[in-house]
Amino acid sequence: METPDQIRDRLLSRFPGAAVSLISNPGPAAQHSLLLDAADARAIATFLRDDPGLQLDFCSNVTGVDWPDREIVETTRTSTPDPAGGPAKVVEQKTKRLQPGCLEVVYHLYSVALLHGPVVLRLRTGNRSDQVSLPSLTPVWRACEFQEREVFDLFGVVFEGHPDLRRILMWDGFKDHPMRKDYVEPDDYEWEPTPHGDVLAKAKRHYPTPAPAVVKEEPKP
Amino acid sequence: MSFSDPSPLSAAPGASVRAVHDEFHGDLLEVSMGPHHPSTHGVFRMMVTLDGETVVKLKPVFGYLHRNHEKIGENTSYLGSMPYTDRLDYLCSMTNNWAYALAVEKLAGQAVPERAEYLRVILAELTRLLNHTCLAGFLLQDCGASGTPLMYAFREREKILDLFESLSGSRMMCNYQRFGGCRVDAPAGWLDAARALTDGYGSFLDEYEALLTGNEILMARTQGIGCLSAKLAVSAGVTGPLLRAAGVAYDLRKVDGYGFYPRFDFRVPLGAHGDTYDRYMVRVLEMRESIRILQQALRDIPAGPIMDPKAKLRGFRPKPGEVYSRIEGPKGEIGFHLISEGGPNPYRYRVRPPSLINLTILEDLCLGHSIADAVVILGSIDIVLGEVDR
Amino acid sequence: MNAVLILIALVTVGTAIAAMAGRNLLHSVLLLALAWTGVAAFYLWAGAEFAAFAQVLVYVGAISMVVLFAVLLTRRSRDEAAPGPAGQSRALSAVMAAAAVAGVLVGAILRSPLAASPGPAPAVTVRQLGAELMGPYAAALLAVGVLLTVALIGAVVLAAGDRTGQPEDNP
Amino acid sequence: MLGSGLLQGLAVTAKNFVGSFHDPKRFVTTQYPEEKTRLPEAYRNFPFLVSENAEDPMGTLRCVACQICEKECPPQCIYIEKSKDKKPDASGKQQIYPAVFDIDTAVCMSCQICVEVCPFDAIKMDQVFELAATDRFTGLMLDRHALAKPNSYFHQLHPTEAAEVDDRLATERKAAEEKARAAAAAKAAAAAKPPAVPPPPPAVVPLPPPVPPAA
Amino acid sequence: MSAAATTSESFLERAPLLLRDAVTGFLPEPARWLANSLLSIVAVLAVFGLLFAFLTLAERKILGRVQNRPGPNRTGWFGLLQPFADGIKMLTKEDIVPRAADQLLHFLAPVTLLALSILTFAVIPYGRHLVPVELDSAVLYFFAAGAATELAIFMAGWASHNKYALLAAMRALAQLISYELPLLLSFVPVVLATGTLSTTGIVAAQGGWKWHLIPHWIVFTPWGAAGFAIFMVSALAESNRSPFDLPEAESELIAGHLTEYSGFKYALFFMAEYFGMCALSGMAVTLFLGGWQAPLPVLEFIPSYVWFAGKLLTLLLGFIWIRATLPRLRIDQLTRLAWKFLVPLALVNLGTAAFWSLTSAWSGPLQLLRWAVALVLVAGPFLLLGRGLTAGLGPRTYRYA
Repeated sequence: METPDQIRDRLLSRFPGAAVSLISNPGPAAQHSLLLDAADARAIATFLRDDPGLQLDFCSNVTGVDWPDREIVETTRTSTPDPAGGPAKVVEQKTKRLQPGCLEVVYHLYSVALLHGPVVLRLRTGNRSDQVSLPSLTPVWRACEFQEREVFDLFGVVFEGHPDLRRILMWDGFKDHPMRKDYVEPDDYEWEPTPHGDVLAKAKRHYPTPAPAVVKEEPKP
Repeated sequence: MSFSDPSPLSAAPGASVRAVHDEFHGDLLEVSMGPHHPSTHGVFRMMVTLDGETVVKLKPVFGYLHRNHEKIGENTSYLGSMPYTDRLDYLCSMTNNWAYALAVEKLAGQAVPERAEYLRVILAELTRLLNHTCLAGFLLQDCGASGTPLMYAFREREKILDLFESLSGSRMMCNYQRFGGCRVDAPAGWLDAARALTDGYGSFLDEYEALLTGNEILMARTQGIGCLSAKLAVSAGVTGPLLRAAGVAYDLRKVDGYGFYPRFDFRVPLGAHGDTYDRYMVRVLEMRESIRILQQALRDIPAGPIMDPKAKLRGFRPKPGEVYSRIEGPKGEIGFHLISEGGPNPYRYRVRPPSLINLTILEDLCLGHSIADAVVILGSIDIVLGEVDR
Repeated sequence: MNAVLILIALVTVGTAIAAMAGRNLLHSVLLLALAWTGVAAFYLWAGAEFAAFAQVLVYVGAISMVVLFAVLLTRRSRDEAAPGPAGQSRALSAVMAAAAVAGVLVGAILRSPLAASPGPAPAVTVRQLGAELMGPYAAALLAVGVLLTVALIGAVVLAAGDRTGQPEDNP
Repeated sequence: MLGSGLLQGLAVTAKNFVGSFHDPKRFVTTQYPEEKTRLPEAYRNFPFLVSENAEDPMGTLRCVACQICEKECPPQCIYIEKSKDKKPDASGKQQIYPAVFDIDTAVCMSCQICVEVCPFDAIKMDQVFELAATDRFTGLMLDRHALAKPNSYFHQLHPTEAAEVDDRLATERKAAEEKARAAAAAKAAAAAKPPAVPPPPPAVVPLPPPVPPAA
Repeated sequence: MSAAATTSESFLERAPLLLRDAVTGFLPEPARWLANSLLSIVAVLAVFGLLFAFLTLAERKILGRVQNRPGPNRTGWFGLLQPFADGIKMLTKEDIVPRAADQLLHFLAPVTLLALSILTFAVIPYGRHLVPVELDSAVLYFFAAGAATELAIFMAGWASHNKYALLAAMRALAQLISYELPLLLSFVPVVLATGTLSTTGIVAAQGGWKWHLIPHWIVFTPWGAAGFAIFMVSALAESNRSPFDLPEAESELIAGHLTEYSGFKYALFFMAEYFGMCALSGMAVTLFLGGWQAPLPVLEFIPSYVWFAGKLLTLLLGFIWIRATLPRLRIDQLTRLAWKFLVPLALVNLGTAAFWSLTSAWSGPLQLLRWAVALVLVAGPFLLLGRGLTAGLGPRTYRYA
């Protein structure tokens, strides 16, 4: 099978205007992925499916990843040589930078015809609040139907062109997207017999006075 | 839900839904099958629209058993997610364990000792036997046999569960695999017991097939029902016995060759029609192949350690990276997608549930068939709600 | 004996009237079945065992099922009441049909020797009945048979004609 | 021929019907409350705390309230409060002990991870399975008195594992004693040193501050 | 219970009559007739009520043993008190009527069903002297009463105001219409051969033995065997038993027409199903298996009603055995089986029976020819139609990757 950068090069030559970049995976698995931009995603996906050299006809896995806004602290060291000829003076300068978050959808593609894979595709939304639309790849691989619904349900990515984009695991009236990192679970505490940690905090909030009867340590005869 | 928008993807016959009211035919009947229906295998629900008894529209409804497994996985340590994988497909906890352990091992670049690999193959094939046996029983139960095939299936299943119990301490929630090996070694006599079970399983299958495979009623109920084309199967991401019943030779044990599967001699049975009968028979034949693998594995299993000595139980923090790893579970391709940021918990923990994705084609298979067939088709897809809803 | 007859007659006529007057179509059908049973009871009272049981078997056992099927398959909504009074032409044809049936019945009654003494009913065995049907009345039996066959084929053609154009069941 | 498959099936059921009267392989039912199947040694259900001495279970718990199990427990069913003081353990060493050690068996999924992560072999898996209680909250919440079981009980349940654990503990203790003896000898050699402080509790993770009881 | 006992019969044979006379003998004539009739009703209800109770137990035990488990064994010795425990449970359960249900029909359905199935017991000859009602056209009466039972099932399904129940009602109707015909056609040859519609007459016609060995039961003729098979298959369907239990198909329609029934009404349905099964088996015994006749002359010392009971129980065992084994048919396959297989077979069988009775004078080598022709007439259509029915179905071979 072609390596991901070969595929990227081929894609760039086939789709001149498209932005395809390689995202390398530092782990031992070394499953590098291709980041596509939303505009060309479906055309590229169709190409990958139908290209005789790749024939990625099987979309195994579709999933979302939430990357919240992240404050990145960069430390830059500037060393100014001491004119007196002593050791260089090192000045550490910390700059804070806000890396904007996004929602990412990852597709793992394999080829049943040629028995190779995986080719990993990534799509990223503009941000996590209002630009959350991505093209649906369900018309290319039917396997995405339920999985994209799940990503929509749990992450809040809106797939344009999906035939039946409804919530799948949560109920229809549910508001939030539980798999987002900043999801706050609803305050629906029921008293549990092991109040400690978070549960204890909730227990105190819900049962201010008197607190629920915790099993007291009674020395047994 | 309106009736005028059938899923544009459904290419099955009968996909066009006529108007609800029709002067000559009377009403379409909308039946909500589930979540408390006896044959939806748990809390699955199908919104079925019937024309007489013919299914003209079928929408699966999920989520009654949803507990956000993936969120739990992201808030639990790598090790702590292992017992939760038991509860995905609670018939196949051993393969779930293996799939997860394999993913983490790939993420952290760990090796597994030889004996542990053999044990994993043995346990995975026993799980396959267990799952397919149960499926055959449930399928026949859905066909209306009054419990007899199911009880026979469960009788044999108990024997496998006994093996699991004496090895891992629990019948269904095994929690047995660890990153870099297995938790405990097989106790004395366990391998002999497994050999005895394997050798006796063939005769059970013979009897089971005598009971049902040649049965005219079963054939009438399953042959030609719910045909799945190879093209749709691949496109819809259908995996496992369903895919092979549709005639696609795609078995991850052969394709990926994970574990020690390349060392074993076994064949992959393929169906020609993709109907319910093929799905049933492919599983029966797979069981016979599993017996062959088990016999080889139990013959060849070496002595030695079962745990990578470098493996860490506490304070396990893989380096940043990402992995998608999959194995051939009894129900299809079960995969885990993990992203590590270097912390004790995975940053992203995703399960690729074969049961859920195999349900994509449920409507296509059921359209145009009667409601009785829909139940049997659902049974032949083989779902476990713990995995569908997660 | 007459008390029994009056009772049977009351039940039969009463259920028939109720079946006609009822607004619930399903109840009407079931009442109709009861009326047929009443007729059978009358046959039984008259000593015609065979006719009575055949009446139940055919009417209660089969015809009522067919009527139920028709009712269930053609109604639009299960809670909808029976159709209201129809137009003029429909009423006219109904009256004409009723008049024709009544004419035949009255003619038959008038011609039968009702005045004869109500002596003991002749003991008719099944064998005799069969012989009669296959002998003097064979032509009538055949005619009825042909009529029913034609009706059956007509029904099949009607039902099958609707099927054309629809996809056949998947093999 | 039509019906041959049906007859074959009928023959199988007849065989099973007859077989259920004489063949124990076919008739596998156990009449549960009267008969019980023998549990395999590996069988696990709910954890218990190992104490060295059956007479004084609270005084001889192996647990030192290090709270690793509480942290690692996937469903978070363990609740530990460290003691403020120290008490001598079975070997007479001064140790912190769990003032509160609760396990909510309604939440516990018997996954055995607490056992695996415990560095002191203080928590082991029990084999109880008849824990039905009429009250969900109190009946299934086991405190340390209910959880403490003597080491002999552990031997009874898991003889192989218990023997291993005892061996390991004995060697560790011996090694510690030898080390202590060597240290004492060294101390004697350097007699001018001040008296040794008691060794710190062998906690391996930084301990979180104790949580006050909810009541 | 009419026929006078001859003195040559054993005491046991006459025991029921003697018992009856002991109870009602002192009464004057019209009252005695009434008392005798009431006594028959009570006797039939008591015997079949108990049979129902223990049949449910037997079914569960046998089903259990077939499935390699003991079945109910906790209530009483070997679980013998289980039916009574079940009965008490059923009686004390709440009777739930859905608010949207048709209250009247919902109540009437189980009552009608049970009444109709009890009516069918009236004409079965249970022994030499044990016929509750002698009717000239008893067989017709039997099927007339039986035919109306599905009407009650329909009432139950429709009145429940439940979609599953409604589907079950439709299925019940289709099933009845389909299987009424083969059921009726399968016994016509018996009537043809015996020349009577009276059950006692039919049993009497099957008396005697050929060479003191082979009884003259109708099932021992080629057409009789075929008719018996058709009758039993249709009887399975008529009594809604597996593999034809479509109206209450658990895996599809929850419990079909019984979905909205609970408590005692449910028990009534249950009872009616078993009564129907017993009645149809009893009729099968009467029509084809020689009724109360003993199979061998030397066995005649055993009272006739014991023989009847033995044959009845054997057939019921067959019902249970089939239930333990077979999966369910689909509704279209069910009707296809009736119209394309059983009805033609029954019609051909009528011809075979006619041939058989026309050639009754044949003897010697002609007798062999008679058997050969009849067997061909029975087996030929069976094989041909069976092939048509299973066209396209069959075991398959599989390839390996």
